[in-house]
Amino acid sequence: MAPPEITFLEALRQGLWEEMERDESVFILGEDVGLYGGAFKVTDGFAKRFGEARVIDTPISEAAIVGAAAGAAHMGMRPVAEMQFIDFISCAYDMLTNYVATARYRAGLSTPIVVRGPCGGYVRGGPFHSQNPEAAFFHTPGLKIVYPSTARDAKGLIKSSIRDPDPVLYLEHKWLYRRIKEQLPEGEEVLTPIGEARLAREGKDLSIVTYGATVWKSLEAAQLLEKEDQLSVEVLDLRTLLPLDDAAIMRSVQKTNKVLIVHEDTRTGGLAGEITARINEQAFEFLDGPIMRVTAHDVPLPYAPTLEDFVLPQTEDIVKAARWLANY
Amino acid sequence: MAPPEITFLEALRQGLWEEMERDESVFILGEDVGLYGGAFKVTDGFAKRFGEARVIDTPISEAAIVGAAAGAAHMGMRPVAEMQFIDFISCAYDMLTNYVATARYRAGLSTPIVVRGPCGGYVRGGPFHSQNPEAAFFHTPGLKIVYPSTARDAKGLIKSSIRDPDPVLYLEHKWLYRRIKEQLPEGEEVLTPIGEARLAREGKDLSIVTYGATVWKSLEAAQLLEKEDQLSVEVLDLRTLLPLDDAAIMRSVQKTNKVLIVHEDTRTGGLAGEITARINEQAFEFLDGPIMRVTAHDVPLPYAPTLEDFVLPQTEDIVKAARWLANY
Amino acid sequence: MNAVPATRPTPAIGTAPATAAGLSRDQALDIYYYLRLTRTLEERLVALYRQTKVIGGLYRSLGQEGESVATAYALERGRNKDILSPLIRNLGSLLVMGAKPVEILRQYMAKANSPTRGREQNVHFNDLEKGYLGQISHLGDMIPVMAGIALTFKLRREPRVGLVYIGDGGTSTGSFHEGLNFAAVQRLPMIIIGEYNHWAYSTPPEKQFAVKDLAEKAKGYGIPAVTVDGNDVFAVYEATKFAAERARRGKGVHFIEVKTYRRKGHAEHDDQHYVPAGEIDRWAAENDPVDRYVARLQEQGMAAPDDLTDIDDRIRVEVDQATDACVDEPLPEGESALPDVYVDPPAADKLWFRTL
Amino acid sequence: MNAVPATRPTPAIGTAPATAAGLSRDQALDIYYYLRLTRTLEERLVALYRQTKVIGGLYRSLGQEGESVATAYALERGRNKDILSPLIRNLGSLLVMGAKPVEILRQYMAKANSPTRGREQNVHFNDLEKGYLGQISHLGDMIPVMAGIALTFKLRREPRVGLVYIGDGGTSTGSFHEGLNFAAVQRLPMIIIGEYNHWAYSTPPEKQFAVKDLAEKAKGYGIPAVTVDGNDVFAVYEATKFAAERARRGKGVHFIEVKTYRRKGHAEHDDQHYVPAGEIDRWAAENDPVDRYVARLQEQGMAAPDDLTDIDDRIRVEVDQATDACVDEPLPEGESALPDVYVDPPAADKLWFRTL
Ligand SMILES: Cc1ncc(C[n+]2csc(CCOP(=O)(O)OP(=O)(O)O)c2C)c(N)n1
Ligand SMILES: Cc1ncc(C[n+]2csc(CCOP(=O)(O)OP(=O)(O)O)c2C)c(N)n1
Ligand SMILES: [Mg+2]
Ligand SMILES: [Mg+2]
Repeated sequence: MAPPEITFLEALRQGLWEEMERDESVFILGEDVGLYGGAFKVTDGFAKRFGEARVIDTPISEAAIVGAAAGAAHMGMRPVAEMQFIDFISCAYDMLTNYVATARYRAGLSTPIVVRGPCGGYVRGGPFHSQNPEAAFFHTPGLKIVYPSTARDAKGLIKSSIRDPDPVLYLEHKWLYRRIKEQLPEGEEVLTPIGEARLAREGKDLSIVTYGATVWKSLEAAQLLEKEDQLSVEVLDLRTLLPLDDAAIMRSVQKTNKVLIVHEDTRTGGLAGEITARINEQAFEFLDGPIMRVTAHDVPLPYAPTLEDFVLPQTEDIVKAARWLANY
Repeated sequence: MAPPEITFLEALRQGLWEEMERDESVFILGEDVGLYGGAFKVTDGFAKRFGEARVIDTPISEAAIVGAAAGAAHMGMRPVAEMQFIDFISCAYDMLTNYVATARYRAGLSTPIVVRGPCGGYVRGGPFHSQNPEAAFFHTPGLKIVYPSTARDAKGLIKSSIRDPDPVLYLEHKWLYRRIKEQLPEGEEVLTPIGEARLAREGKDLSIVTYGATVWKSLEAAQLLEKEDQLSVEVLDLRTLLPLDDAAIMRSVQKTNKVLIVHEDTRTGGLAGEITARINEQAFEFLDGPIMRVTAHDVPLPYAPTLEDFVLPQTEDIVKAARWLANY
Repeated sequence: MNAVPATRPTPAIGTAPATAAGLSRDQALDIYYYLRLTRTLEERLVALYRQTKVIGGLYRSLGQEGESVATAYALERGRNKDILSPLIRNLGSLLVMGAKPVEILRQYMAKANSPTRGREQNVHFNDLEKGYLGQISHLGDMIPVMAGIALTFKLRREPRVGLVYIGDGGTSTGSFHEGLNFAAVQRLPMIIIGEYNHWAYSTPPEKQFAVKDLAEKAKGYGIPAVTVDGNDVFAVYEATKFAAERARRGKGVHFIEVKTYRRKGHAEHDDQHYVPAGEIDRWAAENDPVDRYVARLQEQGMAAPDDLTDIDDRIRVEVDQATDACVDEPLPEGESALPDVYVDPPAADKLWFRTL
Repeated sequence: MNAVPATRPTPAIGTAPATAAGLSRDQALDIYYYLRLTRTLEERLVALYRQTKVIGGLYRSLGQEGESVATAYALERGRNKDILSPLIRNLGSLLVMGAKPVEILRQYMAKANSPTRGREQNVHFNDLEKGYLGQISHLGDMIPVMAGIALTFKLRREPRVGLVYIGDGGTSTGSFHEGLNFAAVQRLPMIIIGEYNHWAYSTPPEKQFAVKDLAEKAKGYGIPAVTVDGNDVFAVYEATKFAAERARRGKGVHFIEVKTYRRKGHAEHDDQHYVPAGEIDRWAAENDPVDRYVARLQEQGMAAPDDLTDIDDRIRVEVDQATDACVDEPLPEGESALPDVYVDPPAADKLWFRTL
């Protein structure tokens, strides 16, 4: 019998659970992660199984959560800190960028923490429950950032993040939590290597480089373009944002010669800029057209569905942009 | 008689002083800004002239400093908040990005604050007294960022920032404080418009797009390249980082067809990425070579002079990179 | 030792002071109006939520209406008087300050005509002239912001007061600490209402702090504090009145802890499985702020049953009319998302792919 | 009211308790050694600073050596025992925990051989086995980090204690609040030393907080606190010993305020023009922690003058040797800036223009 399909959220949950079982030094801390099981129920049942000492309900203190995780990690623990919504990580910005990320470099300290939390829009969360914080932390040597888009990678990356010797920011898109389902192999350990992009769809006319929720929108667009325009679109799911998998990006560019970068985050200062710069530096001669971006508009994310839909990139936007670029 | 030369720091001081004289609603708050006159003496003598009510020594509480400034600004005041070193703005990251920057957009609130402070390296300050925070805030619709490189603009931009109806992050490079001197016109009000780049040097073979301390290093490189290589290098000083002056950038690109972006900040996630993307989108056909970057290495800024010099971009690096690009 | 004196005694929960706090009969009925309006309006919101007309979450203040209304009512209201900053459970405060039910409904339904034009949710909106400043979601941030408002009152020598709410959970944030300390040092005309409602989402006070009363926290800031029965409208009103007058006289910050109980979940989706059995029912039966207020009014002969049913009826009509006025209103046009990020430039760029 | 009892009385500044805190003669001389070593080493650093051999700023602990040494000395030291996190003015604590003078000198001169290989300054370095964790510049951040260390002790049931310092200024930070509150709720084996040294750069306590004693802040966290004469080595030692034993027995966090005085400027460049005339001289003449300690030792017959001059001589030699050993050492190679941002990748990319 085939294994049942599980959701993105369940896959993440399994990954966390398995690591808690495997390694006593793994523990969880965050707001309402214990008895309540977390705002999105990612840690549902964990307190019961692993005890309150390993699933710690904290005060509303994001800087303390991240700082305490760091201190414990110095001592050999493997803390997983939950932000109730990733938007609140801004309150730990100093701790994460200045203390945690620099610790190995400046002082030889080992700080293997994972900070994770629900991010992203398309869910009518308004400006403070929809953020994509990757750009703010992308500029932080010493930190790794992963952002799975599939259930398999949700599981594989949480496990790899916990085992990584360095601090990892693990971003989980709440629009994917229950929308994405997948069969995962049974009896085999699912581990996704950090630093490797995933070719989500092969193509030869044009590359879409993306991550997170827009992987799915890009795949939808690619299908449509295949059907309606006979365009063969490649979709690269970055999965790890820091460090970027330059090799995978350049491979795709060298094959298709045209690149569309798609992300849900706002345009200015978003990751597409850096990716554009890297392609430009490393594969300029391969470009048959400008590298173009499909991103959110440069505004705080508004609340009303009509506004949110306007601000965020939609499948149709990707289709139109890709068509334009293919015709360039 | 010609007016005397004044330093970058003195120009900034004058600008602040004039605005305090002009407008009663302008006031200053920060750590040690009163009697002591600020860690770098930018507000030296202000408490004596304007009284302690308008030059407020605060506790060591960056979030409170920025938050209180915002509250006062809502009420019609024009607060200027000093960060003792700009590195400590990370402690107010949430307040500035979530509360302040979104206030007009989400709720129609007017929040004309200026947050200013000494930034930048080349001064052996180590990882926590040398930062360039622009990339972390560049991704924040609603905030403006200015970064003068001349004494004139130090004065002109602080005055314009204080008068701007929106929040402005004013970055002052401490390596320029006393190194840069200039005669400023007497009896004429110095105001630098926000949003306009400055052509620091005209050229036709290659454009260097830069800001802050590296404007001076780029000018040095340009001179050298003129003398040794007969290269005519244009240097564009962005001055305002958010919003970017796209028109000025594109004008230069269309003229020289080759672009080197230089910034002191680390490479990954630095502003050069966004600038590259914009040029690529808006002037792809004008490019006779890849847009290249000269930046700091992707590490926390180390303390030892040898290490700092290695990590940060130097004049010689710009020379070499420009030569390479000119020959492309 | 420099102990901070509690300026008022701590009443046990459920025992109300004997006076009617110097309120006139009209004022007392006015307060009743706001209590009932808060509750009725929230009930309407629940109905709209079930019809999926509310966008996103719905946050109730059931059982806490008393402290919201009483604290706001103790302020000076009108154009450019006192200012408060409500949290999601301070709908009552907002109504007292002059926000209209239709504005609340529009906010929750993200209508184009809502005060924030659909950009922000529920009580996250402002009218500084009327005297309210909406919160952002990040807890604690409004404390420094209100300190800045109170600082302005002080600098301008205006006899005005700023009032800001913080939950038992919110007191754990760094912003709370920084803002309150700054306000205390500056002796700003500011009142903090610490809402001890027994929960921060699912987290009980003993996991949030190691003191018994929130009022103890005030001692670290050198400001006076008082713990009052938050479901006793008169007691809360009196304590706030006292603090406001003190602040107006330049005596600085005052902390008021109100003991109350969050009878609904954190938001509508929360099934409250973490709440000990019977606790909610007990609070509902024995310690509902509206019931207690009504009993007091009647005891003191300040209202006949008819007065109250008249008000109830008026409110029902009002809420019906407000609902009818906006329920079918359109959501904002997508493109209206672009303007007003800055004064200049006036609108964000419309991205290229939308013009293809 | 749930007042937090001060577990020890507050001695007036300048009056030392009558006992010698159960210290043996050897221990008492050992403490003297660290006090004198701290001061001598700092004097050497001043000389090197004037020769522009120190890179960046120099921060003195003159007048505060007593509390640094005494608090550290009260901990259990050795491999994997207690851990502390020093601030820039806790050079003495670091030396007690086993950091070597030559390491300090190398750090200040940014030598290739320094513990951080020239990457970080002064006391910003660690040896977790010996028991010290260097701070970062951002004040307050070490409180949550130390809470995490103490949390690990608790989770593993190790009888170890974490100790962390915070300045009178540093207590205003949000991180201080969040970290201390978290530690208090978790009843972690942790000690906070609040250093009331009268200044935060140029800012006096009355502009920093509205309480008189830092110890009052502890009341908001539900933890015991004590104010001790920070220039009385025995008193500080005893208070820390008491707190450490209490923490080791699972009784949770303890706050110790040490009243002392920063006799030098914030850093060497600071001319202290903001200090009231005569204040520094008075503290130097009447309340120097080393002088007072020496007087006590002699009073109690625990040391003859010869014992002390022997130690002084030994220290002079030691500091000379340490200086000679490193003063001419090279700075790190530029390219050594690249490795160890991560374990994997092992080094940051060398940028393209450096390979041209
Ligand atoms: C800084 C921050 N962290 C986390 C959250 C998520 N959050 C929203 S409400 C809440 C609980 C708030 O509890 P409390 O302050 O007691 O207010 P109450 O809901 O009881 O009114 C949490 C954790 C937040 N809004 N802000
Ligand atoms: C978060 C933060 N803000 C500002 C500074 C700049 N700064 C460095 S030391 C200092 C004063 C510290 O005073 P205190 O905590 O009393 O320590 P002391 O110098 O007296 O030992 C300040 C403001 C900082 N290091 N960190
Ligand atoms: Mg609560
Ligand atoms: Mg101090």
